[in-house]
Amino acid sequence: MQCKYETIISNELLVPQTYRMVLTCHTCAEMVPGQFINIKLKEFSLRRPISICSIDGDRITIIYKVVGQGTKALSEMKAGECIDVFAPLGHGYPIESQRDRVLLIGGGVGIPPLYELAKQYRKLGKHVDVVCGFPNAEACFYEAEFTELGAHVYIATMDGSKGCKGTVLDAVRHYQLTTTFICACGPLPMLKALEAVYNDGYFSLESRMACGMGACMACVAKDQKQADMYHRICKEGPVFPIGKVVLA
Amino acid sequence: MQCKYETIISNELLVPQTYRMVLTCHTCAEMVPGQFINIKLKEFSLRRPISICSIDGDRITIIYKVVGQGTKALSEMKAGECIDVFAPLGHGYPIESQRDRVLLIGGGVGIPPLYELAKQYRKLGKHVDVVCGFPNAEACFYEAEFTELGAHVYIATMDGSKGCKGTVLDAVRHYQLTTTFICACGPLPMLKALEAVYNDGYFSLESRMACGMGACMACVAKDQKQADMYHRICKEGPVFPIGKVVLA
Amino acid sequence: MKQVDLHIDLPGLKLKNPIIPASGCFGFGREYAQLYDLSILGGIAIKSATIAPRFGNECPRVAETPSGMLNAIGLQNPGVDKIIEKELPWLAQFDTEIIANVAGSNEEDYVKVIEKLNNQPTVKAFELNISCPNVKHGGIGLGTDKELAAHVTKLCKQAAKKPVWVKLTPNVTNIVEIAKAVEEAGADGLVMINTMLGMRFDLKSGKPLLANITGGLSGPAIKPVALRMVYQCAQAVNIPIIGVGGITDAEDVLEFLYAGASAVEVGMANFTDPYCCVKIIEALPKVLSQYGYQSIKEAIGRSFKNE
Amino acid sequence: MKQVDLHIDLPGLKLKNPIIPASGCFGFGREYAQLYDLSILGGIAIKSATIAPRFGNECPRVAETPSGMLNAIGLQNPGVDKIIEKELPWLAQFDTEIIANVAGSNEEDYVKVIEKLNNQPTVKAFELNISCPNVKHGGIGLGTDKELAAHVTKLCKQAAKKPVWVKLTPNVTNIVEIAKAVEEAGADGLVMINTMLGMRFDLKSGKPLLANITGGLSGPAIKPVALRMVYQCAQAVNIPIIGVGGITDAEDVLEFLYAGASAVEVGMANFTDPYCCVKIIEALPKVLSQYGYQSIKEAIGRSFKNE
Ligand SMILES: Cc1cc2nc3c(=O)[nH]c(=O)nc-3n(C[C@H](O)[C@H](O)[C@H](O)COP(=O)(O)OP(=O)(O)OC[C@H]3O[C@@H](n4cnc5c(N)ncnc54)[C@H](O)[C@@H]3O)c2cc1C
Ligand SMILES: Cc1cc2nc3c(=O)[nH]c(=O)nc-3n(C[C@H](O)[C@H](O)[C@H](O)COP(=O)(O)OP(=O)(O)OC[C@H]3O[C@@H](n4cnc5c(N)ncnc54)[C@H](O)[C@@H]3O)c2cc1C
Ligand SMILES: Cc1cc2nc3c(=O)[nH]c(=O)nc-3n(C[C@H](O)[C@H](O)[C@H](O)COP(=O)(O)O)c2cc1C
Ligand SMILES: Cc1cc2nc3c(=O)[nH]c(=O)nc-3n(C[C@H](O)[C@H](O)[C@H](O)COP(=O)(O)O)c2cc1C
Ligand code: FES
Ligand code: FES
Repeated sequence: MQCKYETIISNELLVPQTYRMVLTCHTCAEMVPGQFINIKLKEFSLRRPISICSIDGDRITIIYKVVGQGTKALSEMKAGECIDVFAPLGHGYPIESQRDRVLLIGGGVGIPPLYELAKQYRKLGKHVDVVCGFPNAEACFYEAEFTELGAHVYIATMDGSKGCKGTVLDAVRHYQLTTTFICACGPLPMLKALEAVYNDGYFSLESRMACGMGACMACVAKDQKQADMYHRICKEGPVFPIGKVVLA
Repeated sequence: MQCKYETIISNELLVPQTYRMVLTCHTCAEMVPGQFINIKLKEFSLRRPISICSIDGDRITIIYKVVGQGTKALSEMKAGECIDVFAPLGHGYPIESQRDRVLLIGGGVGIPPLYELAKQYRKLGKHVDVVCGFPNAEACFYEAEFTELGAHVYIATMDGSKGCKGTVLDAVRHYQLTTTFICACGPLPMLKALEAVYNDGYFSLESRMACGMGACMACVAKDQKQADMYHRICKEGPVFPIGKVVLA
Repeated sequence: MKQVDLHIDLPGLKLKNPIIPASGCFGFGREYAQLYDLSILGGIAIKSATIAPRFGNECPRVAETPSGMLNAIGLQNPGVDKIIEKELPWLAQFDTEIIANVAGSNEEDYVKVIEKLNNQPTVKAFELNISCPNVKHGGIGLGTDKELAAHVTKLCKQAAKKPVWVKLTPNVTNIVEIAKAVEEAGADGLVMINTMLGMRFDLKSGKPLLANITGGLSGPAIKPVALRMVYQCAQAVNIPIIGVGGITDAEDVLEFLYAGASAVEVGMANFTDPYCCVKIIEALPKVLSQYGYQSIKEAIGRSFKNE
Repeated sequence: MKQVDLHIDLPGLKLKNPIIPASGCFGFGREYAQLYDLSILGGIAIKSATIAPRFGNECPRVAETPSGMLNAIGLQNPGVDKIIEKELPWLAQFDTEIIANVAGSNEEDYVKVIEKLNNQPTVKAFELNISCPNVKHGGIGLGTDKELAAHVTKLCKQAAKKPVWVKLTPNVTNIVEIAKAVEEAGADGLVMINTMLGMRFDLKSGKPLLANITGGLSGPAIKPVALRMVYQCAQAVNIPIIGVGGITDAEDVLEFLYAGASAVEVGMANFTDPYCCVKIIEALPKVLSQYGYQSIKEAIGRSFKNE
């Protein structure tokens, strides 16, 4: 966990409103899939948390969607410029080597952290199914990249313009994916729907953050069993075992 | 008077802590020497007023000293980048074509506006003496540039490391410059000292500004004769006839 | 994109759009008229008028702060007579609603200024500045005490032949109490907020940066406080509110509408970008329709009204 | 460069330098201890302790604002017993002064927390948080009324075996009045300011962004207000002041010293740059000597003291 100036290697539009950035990272050696980096941008007082999508030697890749002023500013940065990166933060997905197969389920910009995760499970020779949900075909990304890793990719689009029409769960049913150990990341409604079906695996959560490292209590989630217990999404999370925290 | 994005052509260190920037300017045609531009920098809420040093076709030159965070940010900008420039502002030095000779007196970063003024008087074939005051030899700039215009340049340095030792007034005496029509720009103590000696000519003043165009009343100077009358340095000034306003 | 209705009728003010440059940040419009046609604006709140000319405080009068600025102009203005003689006739050429901001050292001064302006057809409403932190007598004193605030409001209402808006200071423990007192005293509307009392120091001398020692903080820095106060008061009073404080773009305007404001004034942003009011007016229909509104009225008070 | 003396002795606190992370912005130091040695710090104001564990408000609890942020954490903390059991023994390893920030829903709660902490040698002083805007009972109520503020101070002073600092809220009309009342009630020092009450709205839903509706504004945005309040109070009371509000660098610290603060707390800046306290401590001697000071004491109150 360190705060360093990193250099942008590339920063390009991947699909509409969504960018991919490659940057140097001093702390690559410590990183695990599902952890995040916290980016300080000029003009903004709070850092922006973004998941690590891929770790490659001394570089990482992130994929982010422009949803507000901070991500817009990020998208306007150019190769060669420096950014202040605090990383790696949080607890990622544990790699469970005893598993034979894993089902990764991602929605939109919840997909990026699953890429490094798929990579690591594939390195262990595991069977990896990936279900990616998007609003439409135009928004789809990383199908080829996952396939290249040797993962099996299934696409769901809300308008049916690509893959299975409907949600990621519709795709799971349509393609009859029966793996019960899942790792998921995506919007809250998606996670809630998955929680109704799965109980083995991990969810990655989001929250508005301030410190990003566990000091300020901005980002808590309630424990499902102990009413008066909270977990910090930035520190104990963002990845939690299914059933650990209340999805709210 | 317009607000436009302009492109930086060059931005380089001239002498320690002092930079010269060349930039495009949409409003060059309207500009007169002694007017200023008001620069908006990212991260800063108020614009920074900087005098026009030279007008060359569709470009202008400015010379500025790094004294705080805004000028520091300006010094870090690179050729090719765009800046938001509000210009031209204020009333500059009137060109009095009936004069045969003019004595220009500048201190530090009060010198830049005198350069365009010297250029315009020289174009009219007038005799131009320029006295430039600096703390030391290392801080000297634009001696060659004024000379090239055909002006006679006299340097004063506080430590005597170049030219005459002492203030600009010491230099005037030392070099026996007898022209009584002067145009001056520089720190307040310099202008006050000049006011004790000269009564024919113009002073350019500085003030903390907000709007830079006459709307907010941030930058007023009192009239010397009418106790209850104020002039806006940004609008009626920054150039005033000697004896018009109270130097405070 | 469907046509978005930016129009709003308020006491004295038929605004074609809710954007009004704030008092003291736009002079009498002359400078900005060199940049754009003032008829584009919903209205203009002109610089505070006092009964006699005022020359204000010593310089420096302004200082920069993070996302804001301090000012201690001290209500410099040529006095109401000169304003009537020189500024109002000139302003009459524009198709926009002129709000006369009224200030004074004591209650009688307010009444006197109002009496002078009563017969000026160009002036559509009064805005009582009982909140300027930069004058020694009156000013902030009136605005921080609910009885004093109510009393000056009452006197002005009695004297005024046009609607009276009261501009509140944020430098109080309980803004709702003051808003209610002023409403009860007959105010036709509230303008909130004026600046927050602040300071900066000169690193070299160690002394206050402003000659007046303290100054009023404005700009984006104060927006969250302004929004909170508008939200609290909008639910406590039945008169309309004009929101002010840190507005720089159409999204900010939308936040103020949500909080309960019916229109807004734009202050410091005019210095950062002299075209900002025009840009906001241009962007507003797009931003409103992007979030699903066909009129500004639909957005007003949405944060506390049930759909 | 001559050696610059950063040391300052205050009631209960022998600070090797005037830099103290502010309560709620540093937890109990565990996270920051992974980044640097906490013994570098002058002191640490630990997260508010309440008598029972508190789980705080719903999320979202934070929102960004121009040069600042809003928070409505709601004093989440494990309760004073757990703090004594788990946090203080761990903190004891560091050579820095621990300030226990004390909060409660009513006066008795404050006294109870103090009684529990009285015998903890790690705690060098108490800081009464009578100013948190994010709890329903007590909190802001106590801090905005001079009698209530004085009363809780008195009770705490009676109970406390260590110096009592009182942390004031800026959300008041007259901060000097409250500072004086608290001094008279026996406070050993003032900490000012806590956050300013503010809001933001969600553009999509039109509703308040924070689940708690309102939150506390902190960060550089509030610095001019904090400086003004320190300046006013430093001239009105004889007890020392710890300045807080928007400090991000050594120059900011110098401004607070000029205003009359004897030390400072750094809050939100720890989030923007987790190393900021270290950087400030490193820069401080350079900045002080650049402006001609050989000790921080020389700069304290310089704005109103005659040389
Ligand atoms: C652990 C974690 C990992 C994330 N990984 C990714 C990723 O890989 N790709 C991606 O596109 N997005 C990711 N997000 C969401 C991303 O942080 C937000 O989209 C981003 O902060 C929005 O910033 P903005 O300035 O554009 O939006 P604004 O709405 O202008 O931001 C205002 C404030 O709200 C916060 N905020 C707004 N939306 C969110 C959000 N969804 N989650 C958390 N904070 C938010 C911002 O950080 C900022 O403090 C992640 C969030 C978390 C918590
Ligand atoms: C009409 C005019 C023409 C000028 N021409 C030049 C020039 O050609 N070259 C040059 O180097 N400088 C010039 N100055 C001074 C220049 O504006 C300031 O040095 C600059 O604004 C400092 O900004 P900063 O952010 O670095 O300093 P900071 O001290 O961080 O600035 C804080 C605030 O104070 C204002 N400020 C600080 N110093 C001054 C000052 N001396 N005058 C006015 N405002 C100030 C800034 O604009 C800003 O609003 C001119 C000033 C005026 C009024
Ligand atoms: C330079 C300046 C001068 C001002 N003068 C006045 C004034 O004369 N009367 C008044 O009621 N408010 C005055 N104000 C306050 C503004 O009208 C407005 O209430 C305040 O600046 C907050 O809005 P903003 O954040 O958009 O600037 C002044 C503000 C500034 C910055
Ligand atoms: C996330 C957060 C939590 C806070 N929690 C507390 C708290 O528990 N007790 C307290 O007295 N102040 C608390 N504060 C207020 C700070 O201690 C400080 O007074 C305020 O943030 C102003 O300083 P700053 O501008 O440097 O942040 C909190 C502030 C923030 C931002
Ligand atoms: S963001 Fe501060 S604890 Fe998680
Ligand atoms: S800076 Fe506004 S009137 Fe001069």
